[in-house]
Amino acid sequence: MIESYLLQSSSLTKLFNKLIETRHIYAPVKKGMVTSFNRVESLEEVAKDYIQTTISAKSILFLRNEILFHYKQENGDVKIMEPDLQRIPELVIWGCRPCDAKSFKSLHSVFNWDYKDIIYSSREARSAIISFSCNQADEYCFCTSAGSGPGHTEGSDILLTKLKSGDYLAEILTEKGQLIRDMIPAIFETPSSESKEDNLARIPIVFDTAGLKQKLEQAWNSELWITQSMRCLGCGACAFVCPSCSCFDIQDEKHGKEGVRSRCWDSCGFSLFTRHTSGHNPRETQAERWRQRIMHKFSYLPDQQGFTGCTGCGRCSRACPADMNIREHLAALINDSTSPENRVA
Amino acid sequence: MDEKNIYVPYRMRIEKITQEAPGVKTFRLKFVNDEDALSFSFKAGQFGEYSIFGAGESTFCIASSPTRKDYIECTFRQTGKVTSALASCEEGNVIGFRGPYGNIFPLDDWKGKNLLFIAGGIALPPMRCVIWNALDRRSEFGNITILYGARTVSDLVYKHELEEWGSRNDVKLITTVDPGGETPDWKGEKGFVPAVLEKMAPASANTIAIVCGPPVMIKYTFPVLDKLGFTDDTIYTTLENRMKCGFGKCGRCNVGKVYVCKDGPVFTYRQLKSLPAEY
Amino acid sequence: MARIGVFVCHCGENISATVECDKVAQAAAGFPGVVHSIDYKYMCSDPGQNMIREAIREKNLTGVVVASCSPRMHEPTFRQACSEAGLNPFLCEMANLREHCSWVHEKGEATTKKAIDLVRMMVEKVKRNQPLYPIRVPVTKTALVVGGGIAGIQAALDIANGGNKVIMVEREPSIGGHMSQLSETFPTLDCSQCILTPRMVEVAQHPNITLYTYAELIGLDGFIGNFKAKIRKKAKSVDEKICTGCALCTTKCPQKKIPSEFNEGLGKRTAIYVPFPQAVPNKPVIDKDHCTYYKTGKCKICEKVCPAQAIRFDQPDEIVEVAVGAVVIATGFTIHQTGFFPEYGYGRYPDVLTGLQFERLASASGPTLGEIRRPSDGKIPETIVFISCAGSRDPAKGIEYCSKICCMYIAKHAMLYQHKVHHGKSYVFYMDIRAGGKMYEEFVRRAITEDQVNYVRGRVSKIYERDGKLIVKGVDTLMGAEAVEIEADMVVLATAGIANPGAEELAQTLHVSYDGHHFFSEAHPKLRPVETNTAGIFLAGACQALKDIPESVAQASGAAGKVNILFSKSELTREPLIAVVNRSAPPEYSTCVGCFLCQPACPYQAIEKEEIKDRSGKVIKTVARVNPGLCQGCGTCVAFCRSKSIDIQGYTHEQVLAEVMAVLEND
Amino acid sequence: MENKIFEPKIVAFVCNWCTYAGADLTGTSRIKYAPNVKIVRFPCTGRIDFMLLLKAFGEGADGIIVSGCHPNDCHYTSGNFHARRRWISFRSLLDFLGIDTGRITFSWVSAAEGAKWAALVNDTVSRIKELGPYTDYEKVARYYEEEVNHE
Amino acid sequence: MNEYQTIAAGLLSSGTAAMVIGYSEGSAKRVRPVFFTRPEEASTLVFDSRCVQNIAVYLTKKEIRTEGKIAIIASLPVMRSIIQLASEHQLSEEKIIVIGITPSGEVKQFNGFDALDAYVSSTTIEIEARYREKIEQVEKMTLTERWNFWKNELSACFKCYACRAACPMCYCTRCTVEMNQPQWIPVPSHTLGNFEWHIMRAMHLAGRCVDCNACAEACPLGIPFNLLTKQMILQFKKDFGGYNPSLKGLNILSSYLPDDKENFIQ
Repeated sequence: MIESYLLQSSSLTKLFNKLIETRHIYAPVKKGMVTSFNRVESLEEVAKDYIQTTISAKSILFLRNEILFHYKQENGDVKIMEPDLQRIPELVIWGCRPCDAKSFKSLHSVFNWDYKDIIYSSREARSAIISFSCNQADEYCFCTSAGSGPGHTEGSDILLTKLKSGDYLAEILTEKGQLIRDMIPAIFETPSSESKEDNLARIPIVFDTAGLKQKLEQAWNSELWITQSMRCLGCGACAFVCPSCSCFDIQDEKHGKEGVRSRCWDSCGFSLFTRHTSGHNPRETQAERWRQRIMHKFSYLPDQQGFTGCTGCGRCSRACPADMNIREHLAALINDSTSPENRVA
Repeated sequence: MDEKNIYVPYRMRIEKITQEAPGVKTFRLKFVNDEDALSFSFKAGQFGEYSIFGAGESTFCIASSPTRKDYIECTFRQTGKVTSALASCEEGNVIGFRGPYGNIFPLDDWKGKNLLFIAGGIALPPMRCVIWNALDRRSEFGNITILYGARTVSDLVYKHELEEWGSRNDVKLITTVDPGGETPDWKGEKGFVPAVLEKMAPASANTIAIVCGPPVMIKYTFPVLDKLGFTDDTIYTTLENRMKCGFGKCGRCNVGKVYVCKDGPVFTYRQLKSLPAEY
Repeated sequence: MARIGVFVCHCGENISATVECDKVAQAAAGFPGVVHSIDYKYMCSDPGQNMIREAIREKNLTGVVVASCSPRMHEPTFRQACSEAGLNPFLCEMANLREHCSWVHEKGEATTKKAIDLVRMMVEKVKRNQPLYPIRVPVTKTALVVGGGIAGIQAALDIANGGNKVIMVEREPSIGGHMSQLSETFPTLDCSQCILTPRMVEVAQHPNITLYTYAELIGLDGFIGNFKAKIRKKAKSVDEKICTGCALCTTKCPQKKIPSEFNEGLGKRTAIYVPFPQAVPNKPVIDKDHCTYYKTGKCKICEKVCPAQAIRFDQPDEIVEVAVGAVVIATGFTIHQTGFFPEYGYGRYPDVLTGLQFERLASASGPTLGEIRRPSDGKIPETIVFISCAGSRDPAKGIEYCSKICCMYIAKHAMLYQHKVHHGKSYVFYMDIRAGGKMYEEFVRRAITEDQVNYVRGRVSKIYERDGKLIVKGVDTLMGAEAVEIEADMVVLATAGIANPGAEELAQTLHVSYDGHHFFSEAHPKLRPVETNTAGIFLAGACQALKDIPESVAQASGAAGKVNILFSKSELTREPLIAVVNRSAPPEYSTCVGCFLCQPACPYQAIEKEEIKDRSGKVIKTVARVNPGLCQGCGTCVAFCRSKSIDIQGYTHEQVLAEVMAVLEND
Repeated sequence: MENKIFEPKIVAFVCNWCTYAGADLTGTSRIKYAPNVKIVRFPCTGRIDFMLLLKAFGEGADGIIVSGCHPNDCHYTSGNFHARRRWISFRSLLDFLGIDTGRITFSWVSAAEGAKWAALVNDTVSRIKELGPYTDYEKVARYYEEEVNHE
Repeated sequence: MNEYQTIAAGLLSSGTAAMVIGYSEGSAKRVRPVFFTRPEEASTLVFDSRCVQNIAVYLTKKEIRTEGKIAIIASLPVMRSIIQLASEHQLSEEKIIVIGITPSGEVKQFNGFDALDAYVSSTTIEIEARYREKIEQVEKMTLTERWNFWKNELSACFKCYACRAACPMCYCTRCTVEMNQPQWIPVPSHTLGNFEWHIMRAMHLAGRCVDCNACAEACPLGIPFNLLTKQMILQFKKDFGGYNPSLKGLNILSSYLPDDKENFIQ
């Protein structure tokens, strides 16, 4: 149901100003070397020149710390106060890259798989995603090898592609997108004939997605897990900047008789992630944890949900303090010949 | 409202606390809300998230039988933050419970078969649920044999129930303690569970073996069962990986592609063999 | 599961006058975990204590909070009461409602609220208390006495007479110390050796005392009740078992010009020698540094003359290790070597002497057989000057403290001189006369009035020689700072007493602390004057600070008393409020990573290294361990440990944090 | 609510041997002081973990007193010397972070200084009253209360 | 091959070392740590101003264990870290060969810790001018400005613990932040917990931090928490005469002087 329009460069402000009348807008803001999604009040605040934000757009829907409920102990009982999801404002994620937008698909399915997480879903339902295609990329980007691309539409409600003229090609992709168009229909003009593809960054395909899952499964006993992860420091930077990583911890905090139970980001790279209180740890070494990270994204999720948990944004590689490069390591694993035998039958 | 916040637990009142063994307690829990009690049901093998408001959640199985409708029971050993907080609770306190989660022991598939329960230490609770369930439906099954071992006599849990099972003539109960763990008046076996199992050599024909225990016990029990002629499909066990959510989202309990919280915790030996050793 | 009882005391009206005790008890009843809460007029009375005991039994309490006076007052009382009812005494805590609340605040809502907060705090604490049990440490009932002077001798005899074993280590060939060098003693002027030598002999003959002379302590490990001492017995080159002590060897030894240490260089001795005739043991040793045979490989005259054939030139040093339960340090003092007062001409003028040299001159066993004669020409001095504070109380050149004994021995010296040289004139230059002590002031007075000693208040600026006389230039401040010049035949300096050389090293060997002057530090300057900060190590005599004989003996007896108390039981029980490094299951074993930065922070050297080994004995991990015998429970290591692997019983992380949270809780 | 007089919440971390005993003496001497301060007893100032000070602010304390034996008087010889170094460094770190060290009173109060303890408490209370509630920290500590949805 | 490459290759081919840890070219003009056992790989070693990750961190990792010795390419901060770790009993002399590269580019091989200690002791930790200026700037702010500055910076922290992971001195197997009985520091990354975490980190590095800056380099969010440790280094210089990693001498916070100066204790 893609509808294409032309959006003049001057109309961008109009669109923004229209939206902010009724919605909270989160957009990339640059501070020093770091660009992150912050609540903005005007288009001027929004970063102009960024390949990718440091933290992904997931932080807006899947909060770093999400309060699941409050509680209060009284008269020998406990009163539980659930967050009022109706109070979540309507919001717009502005300036998302296609890879981030695509990752919402994976978050959506994890949070709705079997048990529906209404906290995530409520935020998702109240948000519209206005993405911008990429006209530049860096050497960490590998979306084209991860089933996404610089002009990929999946996950966005509206995708804007900047044309050479300075105007934008606006693709309305969903009902939410249409709703936004209808808020200010005048600026959505008939598109020119300029090709979208010509205005997109060229990102070479480094490996073949097809068969990736199977090849990784074959590499289960590979030496590469060890050699690649030797320099891994075991921090959570990769997972926390990742747009698809959704693992979390549940924690209580209490002051006196009142407290909250909240959900906060966690990372499979932490050595304590799977450690039992007995001291036993099913994934004792960093190599096993590194394998978990890769397998989860490229084997387990495809099995369960039908798509990978990686959109090739390259953030983890950029953020890694020890230069673990996922693109490079995946390519090596695919071409690995160190372990012919296949543990997972 | 069909959409509810899946993280919000039921409030449960501790009705009864039993000290099972040093550091091990059993709670009998009743729903604070009667409606919750009515809508709640579970099957043998399932688990839940028990929580202390202020300390957090901890995962263990439901140890009572689904045939006992008005309460659930759990048995835990005090090890970490939450279990310590639980251990300091008194009767009448309110705690949280989410569940039931996970798959089940396919009791219905076992109709007409002999059941051999093999448990070690604190791993009797997940089995107790099935045992009582089977005992409550006693006529549907053949011989029921329970082999239970612990390090010392005082580490044996459910002592009163062991007595009850031992006195029934439709159950064969063998208890054992590790060498050196016996008291002077100990009447049971002495020796590790696999060795005792090998000695008693139960028949494998038409028999389901359910094995729960510490990793070492499991490791040495499977080969014995194998030798006794049990096929991989007739051996069941449960896994206990660290969990937070209980419903396949938090991402830590998986063994390879299998989520213990959703695909487990009950696995056959055949399934287990196909998994990497991430448990 | 927590079942806490709260007992609020009115303390007559001491608490209830400003705190509404019933309200406190009511509020406490509502705290989670509190199953019993009452208030009563006097909790510490018999009925009050009974209420606690009954509640513990009836309600099966797991913890008790008594909200009354300061725990420094009645904690033992209430813990005892709990214990009698079968509750571990460490599961009882007190909320200080009296000293910290009712007595210091006006009556009012705020005061009652504070009382409630204090109770809540202790309830939260006691919930996290663990039963604790006194620590039992076995005690080796043997004491090590280091130093064989009068303090060491006294301590050894007292301990030995108390029925315990003693090992005495003395560096010199004979015990006796400085006291054996003295002529007479103040204020009685009785003969020093006459009172000392019988005690020396008693030491040697005592069945409970093992004496190692010519020996040094070189190592001490372990802790109270369980020390291991390493002693080096220097080779005496004489087989003590065979030697009869006939001393023939000492008369034949060709090396006869060695300055005698015993006589402070005023006499000579041989290379094989007995320090003095009454030495204990009275058997010679060979001084290897001066022996012709050791120096040149030839001589062996002593060997030839020894009728018992006891000479052993090849005798090695011997190291013995002994297990002891307590240590008494009695290593004494030394005198400040001269030279730092060049203007007094010590060393330049042979007739300028130290006080200790004068003692030898005045001693009947000394080089002059007790006659006061000038070392230079053997003449009897007609005029003699004594200078006090030669080095003491002089921060600029000497030491800042008062050597304490000089005022008295100078008076004694002057008296002895006057008694021996009736026509002689004696002068004493002094700053102050410090004669605090029984019969001391009277003694000094006697010197001035009866023996006509001339006391001049002032300092001596210079001593120089003129025409065979020592010219002493000084001032008399009582005469308006008038210059005084005395032509003296002999000058005696009351040289400052200082710590022994090597005291610092010994302190480090023993792990005891020492002050800036290298005197060993007592555990508390007032209340624990004979103990060191290291449990089981005690102090006697001048090694702690300069003191005279009666004080040394008193302290030695005090130390001996402490040792005998320690040895009165075969096990030592200690309060279990000590630090503990956590231990957990493999593969962690402990969260301690073994950085040992806690080690230097411990004032008691209680932190040890423990190697955790696998079954084959391979070291897997080295972690810290707190020695329960040494730990005094200050908790400095606890606050210092980054991984919070150390905790202190009674003030655990869980407990103190719970207290902080509880005290700030909003209602 | 607004016209209610601000009564600061102050926690005191004191050692058992000097300041706790000193505060006992204040009591036996019946010297009155403000009831805002509540004492948490430690064996020694050396035991006082810097984290406890942070936790106290985090739990809503408006002020803190830390007090122990005078230098050279420590029951354990050197615990207070170690504590002093820790405070010197910790205090400067807090100041650098913009945490108000004016809300923390450090002091030496001996077992004989009952009057000093009373004066110290009163000084601290009046100083904190002037400073007002520590809302800066409170806001950060009670971050979630903004979202509390009672009923 | 250049000098350090030759030394590294030599150590491996002679069997003196079983593994070399150093830096090689990484992705996007970055360098990355490398671990190799074959002499021919020595030619991939690089060393230049990009080598800011402190690779001494790997010496205490259980994943990096070899039977033989490990040779490590060490910048001055790495050398300091090795001495500091050794003084904290975390490294054994028999396992480590240091191929030191001094700030002036001189290659120095150290086979024992004593020589390394002597070299490290001959240098002093100096805070770079740009950081000193930044610190002064913060110090000049009013209390409220400082609080707001740090609140703003620290609230961004999402507690990935890259700072901790990158720090050689953070080798505890159980960090206090992971202690949950009691829970000293909240797990969620809210501002209060972030303050507590960063204060604790700075305090735990007090007197131990070698000022390598690896923590700040590792932070994906560019939070300037390194100013905390740097400020403490400056403060320690003022208050206690400073410190230098050393096998002798005591840690600043586990020692004291009876006459330590302060002016705030009443």
